[in-house]
Amino acid sequence: MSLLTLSGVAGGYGDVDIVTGINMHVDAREIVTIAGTNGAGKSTLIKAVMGYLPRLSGRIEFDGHDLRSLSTEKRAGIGISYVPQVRNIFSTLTVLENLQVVEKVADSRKRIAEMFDMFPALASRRRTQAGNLSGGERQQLAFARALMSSPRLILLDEPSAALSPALTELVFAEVRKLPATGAAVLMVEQRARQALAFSDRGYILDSGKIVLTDTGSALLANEKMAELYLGSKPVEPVQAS
Amino acid sequence: MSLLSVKNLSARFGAFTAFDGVDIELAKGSLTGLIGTNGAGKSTLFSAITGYITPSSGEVKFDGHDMLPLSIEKRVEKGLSRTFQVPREFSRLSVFQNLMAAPPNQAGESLAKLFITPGRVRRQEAELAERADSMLQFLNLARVADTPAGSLSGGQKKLLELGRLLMLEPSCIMLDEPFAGVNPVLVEELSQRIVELNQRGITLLIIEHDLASLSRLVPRLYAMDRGRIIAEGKPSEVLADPRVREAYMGGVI
Amino acid sequence: AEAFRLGALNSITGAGGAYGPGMLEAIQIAVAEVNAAGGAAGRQFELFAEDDQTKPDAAVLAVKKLVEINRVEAVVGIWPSSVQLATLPITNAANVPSFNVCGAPELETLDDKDLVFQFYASNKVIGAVFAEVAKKRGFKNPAVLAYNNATMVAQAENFRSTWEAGGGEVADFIVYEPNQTSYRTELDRALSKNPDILVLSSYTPDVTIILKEWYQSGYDCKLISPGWSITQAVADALGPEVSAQATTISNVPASSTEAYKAFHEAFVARTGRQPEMFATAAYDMVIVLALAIELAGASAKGTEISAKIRNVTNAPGNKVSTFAEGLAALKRGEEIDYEGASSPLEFGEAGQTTPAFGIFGFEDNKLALQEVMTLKS
Amino acid sequence: MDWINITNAAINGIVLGLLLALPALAVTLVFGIARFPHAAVGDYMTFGAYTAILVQSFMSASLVAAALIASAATAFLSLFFYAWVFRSLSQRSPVSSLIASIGVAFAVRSVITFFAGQSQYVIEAPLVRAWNFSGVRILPTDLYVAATAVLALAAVFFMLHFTAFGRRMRAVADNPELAAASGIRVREVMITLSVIVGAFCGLGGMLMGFKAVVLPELGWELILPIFASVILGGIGSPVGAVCGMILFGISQEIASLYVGASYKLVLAFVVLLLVLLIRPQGMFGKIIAVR
Amino acid sequence: MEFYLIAISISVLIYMLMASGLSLQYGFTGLVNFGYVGFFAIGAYTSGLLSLQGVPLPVSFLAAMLLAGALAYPLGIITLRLGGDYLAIITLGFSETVRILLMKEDWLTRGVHGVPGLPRVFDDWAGVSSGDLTLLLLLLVVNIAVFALIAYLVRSPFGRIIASIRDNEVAVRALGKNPAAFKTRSLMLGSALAGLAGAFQAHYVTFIAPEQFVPLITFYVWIAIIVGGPNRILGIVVGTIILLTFLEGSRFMRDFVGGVSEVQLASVRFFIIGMALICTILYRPNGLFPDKFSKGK
Ligand SMILES: Nc1ncnc2c1ncn2[C@@H]1O[C@H](COP(=O)(O)OP(=O)(O)OP(=O)(O)O)[C@@H](O)[C@H]1O
Ligand SMILES: Nc1ncnc2c1ncn2[C@@H]1O[C@H](COP(=O)(O)OP(=O)(O)OP(=O)(O)O)[C@@H](O)[C@H]1O
Ligand SMILES: [Mg+2]
Ligand SMILES: [Mg+2]
Repeated sequence: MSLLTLSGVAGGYGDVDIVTGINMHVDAREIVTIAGTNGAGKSTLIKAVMGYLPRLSGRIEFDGHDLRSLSTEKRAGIGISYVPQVRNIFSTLTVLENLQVVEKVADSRKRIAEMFDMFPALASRRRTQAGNLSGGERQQLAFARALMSSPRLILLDEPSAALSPALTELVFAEVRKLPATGAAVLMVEQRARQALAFSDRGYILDSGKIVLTDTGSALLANEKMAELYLGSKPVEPVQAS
Repeated sequence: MSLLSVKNLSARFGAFTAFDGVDIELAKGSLTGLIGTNGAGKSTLFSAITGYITPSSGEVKFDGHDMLPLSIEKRVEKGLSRTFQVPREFSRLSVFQNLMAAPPNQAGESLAKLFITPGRVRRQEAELAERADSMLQFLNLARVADTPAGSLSGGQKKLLELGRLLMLEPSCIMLDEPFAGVNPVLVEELSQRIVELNQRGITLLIIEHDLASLSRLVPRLYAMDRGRIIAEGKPSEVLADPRVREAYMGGVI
Repeated sequence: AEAFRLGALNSITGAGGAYGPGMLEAIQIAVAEVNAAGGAAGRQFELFAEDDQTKPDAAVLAVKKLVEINRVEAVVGIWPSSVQLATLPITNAANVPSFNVCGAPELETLDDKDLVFQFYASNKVIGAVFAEVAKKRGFKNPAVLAYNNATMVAQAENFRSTWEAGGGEVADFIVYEPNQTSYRTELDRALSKNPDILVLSSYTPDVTIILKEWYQSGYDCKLISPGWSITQAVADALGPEVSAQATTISNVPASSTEAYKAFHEAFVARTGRQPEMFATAAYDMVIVLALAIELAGASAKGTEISAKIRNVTNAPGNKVSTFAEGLAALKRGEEIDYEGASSPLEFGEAGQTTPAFGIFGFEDNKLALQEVMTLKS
Repeated sequence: MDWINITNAAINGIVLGLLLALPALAVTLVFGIARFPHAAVGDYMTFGAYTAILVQSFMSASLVAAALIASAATAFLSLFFYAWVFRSLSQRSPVSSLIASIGVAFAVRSVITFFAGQSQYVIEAPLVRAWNFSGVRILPTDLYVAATAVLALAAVFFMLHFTAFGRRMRAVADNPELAAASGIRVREVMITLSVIVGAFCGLGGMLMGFKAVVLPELGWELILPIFASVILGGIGSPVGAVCGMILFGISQEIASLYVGASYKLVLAFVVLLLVLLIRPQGMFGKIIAVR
Repeated sequence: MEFYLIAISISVLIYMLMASGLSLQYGFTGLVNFGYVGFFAIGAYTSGLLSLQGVPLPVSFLAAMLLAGALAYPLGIITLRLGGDYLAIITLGFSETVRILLMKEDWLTRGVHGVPGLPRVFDDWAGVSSGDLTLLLLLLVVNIAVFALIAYLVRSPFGRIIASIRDNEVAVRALGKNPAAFKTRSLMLGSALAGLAGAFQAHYVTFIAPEQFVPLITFYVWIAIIVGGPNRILGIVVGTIILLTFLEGSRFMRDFVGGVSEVQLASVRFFIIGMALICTILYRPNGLFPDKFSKGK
């Protein structure tokens, strides 16, 4: 049985549905990537799982729970964590407090130390108000905050945006390690080529509908689709001289 | 001849130094990239140049004028403007109106002219509307032209932010990560557009982490690390610089 | 005959809220009394009440409603000068008499039709009486604290001018903003001049705080205030040590008139509370109006009624102290002089009263009349 | 003006400031966490004061009992309005909540006047005279009032800055959606906030009634200085609210020695304006960088 | 009867004029002006005092508008550099300052005694009651003109900029436009309207005193525009009418409610106003006439 299942999900913010007819699933210890054009509804879909959409129909199940009957904090409580695309940190809290604030962490101190090991830039700025962090530093903090609670499913909305290549690599490497810790990952990425390369499966979204789904490598191999949604193959910027 | 010249610029927040002794020269009509580790101080540098923070020392000259005493608006009037890394849309205005708000010197912004020369105001509006429409087409935002900008997706907001700046048509544009969160297909189109702008004589300075797209786009790069410029030159040279590779790419590539 | 439509315009809410409700109840008592006696000139009184919110703009609408919709033929019960000043053009234009307890001197000049009557001493007079009393009791160095509104400031200023005209000097003169939670700084300032008496031109709420703080400060001096401010209720709240120092002045020669005794009894029976001065004056308004109507006849309107007011209140004439008494006397064709519950009610040229004043003190924490004073105006 | 007068005025300012710091803290917490200026705090205070009167006339003359019951009852009132009104407004513009809170203020006050009328009440307590230190006067009752206020304030400060709950509160203030995603029970935080707001206003109102007299407009009249001080201190900053209120109190009282009592409010505003011109974010406010 | 209706309508229209100005400031520009009544007071006193000096009413009305507008200028310059919440409190302080000045500077304003006996607008040739009717018509015309003005303004580029400012001031600066300059203009325009309304009020009530200009009036105007919808002209109209219906209509309650004292009745009135406020906000989130873009969730 899948860890997360969406069946016939439709929803939006006002009168019109932003996403419609979504059937999608994430198995335990799986990495799933969602890609698609801007405004396709990727973030909307993730928000639906987290319980932020004012209007929603269809079924969303997580580990046997009917998610729609749970509040956002309950969803967090049963092991879902989330990195939003925007406003993903508490900007008036310090870096340290951003991590401390996560509920239900077994050994908070140890976990925070692990996060600071992972992102040394954060460690050196632990007493800074998070709102003053740089774009990339925020992104690291948001990612670290989501990892704090050792979730079973982690929802990432463009975790690599604003990250330098080195940090993108670092974050992706961490994502790859997650299944081993028992977590599944559902992420939205614009750097989809990079992400799909290590994803088990992928979905491509356009105008609120799933237009294609397959394993990560198969999607990358589908030249036509890739051209349409993933951009041309990157030319390596630097040839090692 | 250099249009923007930044000399020995530093900014501090209490004990923390955001950047220190930065020198940047942008020739008129040049197209330049600025890369750097996260937290290197790039966005803060932009803020200092455009007037959102006061640097602790140094000099910013634009077109021969000393910029530091000027307010943000005055700097924009002189032709220097920027986008924000975190988009700042007019959330309750429609996407179309967001674009219409940008162009400078609109007659209809003056109460007097509104009543004395209504005809001129109307003509100008019509012209601007045309430009805004084609901008919407270009940014793939035509579909959402009439929705309030606050309900755009993250990527769409970035595009709108860029579009608004393009409507402003300043002589020097500073873009803060214009490609982050933008679909790769569109990134290619945006790059194209940036080249066109540059060919029309507009000077650009672009912060970007998408090195592949950036190095294809710009002939010259600055690299920053921990508040200092550590390299400058052709992209291939800069990216080959061991210090840059060490700091920026962690030797990953 | 057709009922006489009477408007009551009271300050039920707002700054006058401490007095307006009592005034309305007094009016209702008087109306009942008039009706029980068979009405004025055979006309029963029908009462229409409005709240002016102690605000002139609200009062304008209220009085428009009274005049236009309820078609009242007289308005009674107006408390603040601001309301009387704002409604006067409307009532005068509609030929409707209006009775108030205001003390603003402008009223005397603005009222071109002699429709406006003041049932309470004007500020000028009260201020002068204060000075008179203070002098008589041998005080040398008064300090004044006045609530910042038209009535209180005028009163305080008249105290000062009378006092200074008598050769005295005022130690300090402080006009304070109302609605504060502490007046200690103002009070400290006044006390630092070592006054032997504090002249308080104030209302109940602020005077309660001031007295509390005055007592707590430990400073020893006497106090004088208008009767509506240091009331029995204030004495009950603060105790004899405070009230023993206070002298109050009002134009109720309490217990001394029949009218007051009767009214007092009716008011206590109805409300369980003691009437204060303005309520007493409001009661008189209705009685005086009814007597004037009786004299002017059932069909009399506006100015015809108001023209008779002095006939029923001013000397000479047989003194009467209830409506029924007056009615009977008028029916007999006698001249009458209504001795009101609030004062003997002698109206001057401009519709102002020149009452006798009662000087009160507190004995064993109970309000007691000490002397009666008349002032030649 | 000699120094004795000035000292007395300053003492008075401090006591008043401390007393009003209770509702000011409530305002600043709501401002910081629920993101709107809560105009009903004044009438919550009034409610507290009337509850104290009620307790005194029907239950016990004890001031402590009156204070406790007044706080509890007002906390309940505040909770009620949170549950009914402000909870559903949390997603909307602050002005909606502000206007709704004015509605709440009117409703509370009108219920009070309906039952208690317009006339004044006095909280019964024996009158005591001040200790006189060669002209500088200190009232024992003022000391109790100030001590109560300081205790209550200290409790909240401890909670805000030294407990996980305080952090949670600030997280909700910052970004409620993300707080929920971090497993914080936002509802619980808001409920606690309402209880604190109510209890503080109730206590503040009772103390105010104790110092002054109890009237239906008691609290409403205080809204202006309270808000001014909250802003002076830096919106959303608890330390700021308390310091702002005390500064405001002192400057008002001392000002009235010089410019005359009527202008003291004006002077207080001038102080406010000057502070804001020098520090646009208020005394303790923080600015976050533009990016 | 009809004269009472005329009186009510005049009050409605005076409030509507104020509501228009405030909605220009808040609804369209996002300026939270809590000192609105201060400008109303300035208008009332300016016109009132000038007219007593024999200045013809059209001139004194104009002066009221200009002075109220002009006084908004320094206030704007000083405070518009500060954020929204600060403007609210500073303006509130401003209106209280105005009120205290009116109260204390009696050489000019007669202080707390107020200024009685102001000339009525149309007394000379129309008598009191038909004068009111003429005044009503004049106010109607003025209101319609103001609506037309607002409608034109908000659709113009000027309107676009003030709306942008309401949404995001920093971004407006990034476009090289000085928000303070635009906000000041909006503040001045709105305040001039308050001044005009004040002049009308003064010569309609014929008596002005500082106590008429308390902050409660500001709140009333706020209530009107919030209930109606702050950036729709229809909202202004309906909001004002509803406000006055509640304020005035409740007078007639006495004719139906028995068994309660006057004080209690006043409380009931007040209670209804409070409840109406809460309920419109709760159940009509964006006023009766919402802005087409603001979605109440
Ligand atoms: N107001 C401030 N107070 C304290 N520190 C600040 C402030 N503004 C910026 N900083 C710090 O300065 C450093 C540089 O920030 P900046 O945003 O300029 O980085 P950046 O180069 O743009 O990084 P990124 O690529 O991640 O966006 C960061 O470490 C940030 O935390
Ligand atoms: N809060 C909102 N209210 C109304 N409409 C919204 C809201 N957020 C998003 N939308 C609309 O929903 C559509 C999908 O938005 P969404 O954020 O899901 O896109 P996305 O696929 O994540 O795009 P991006 O890659 O740019 O982040 C967009 O057209 C946007 O206009
Ligand atoms: Mg998205
Ligand atoms: Mg940056």
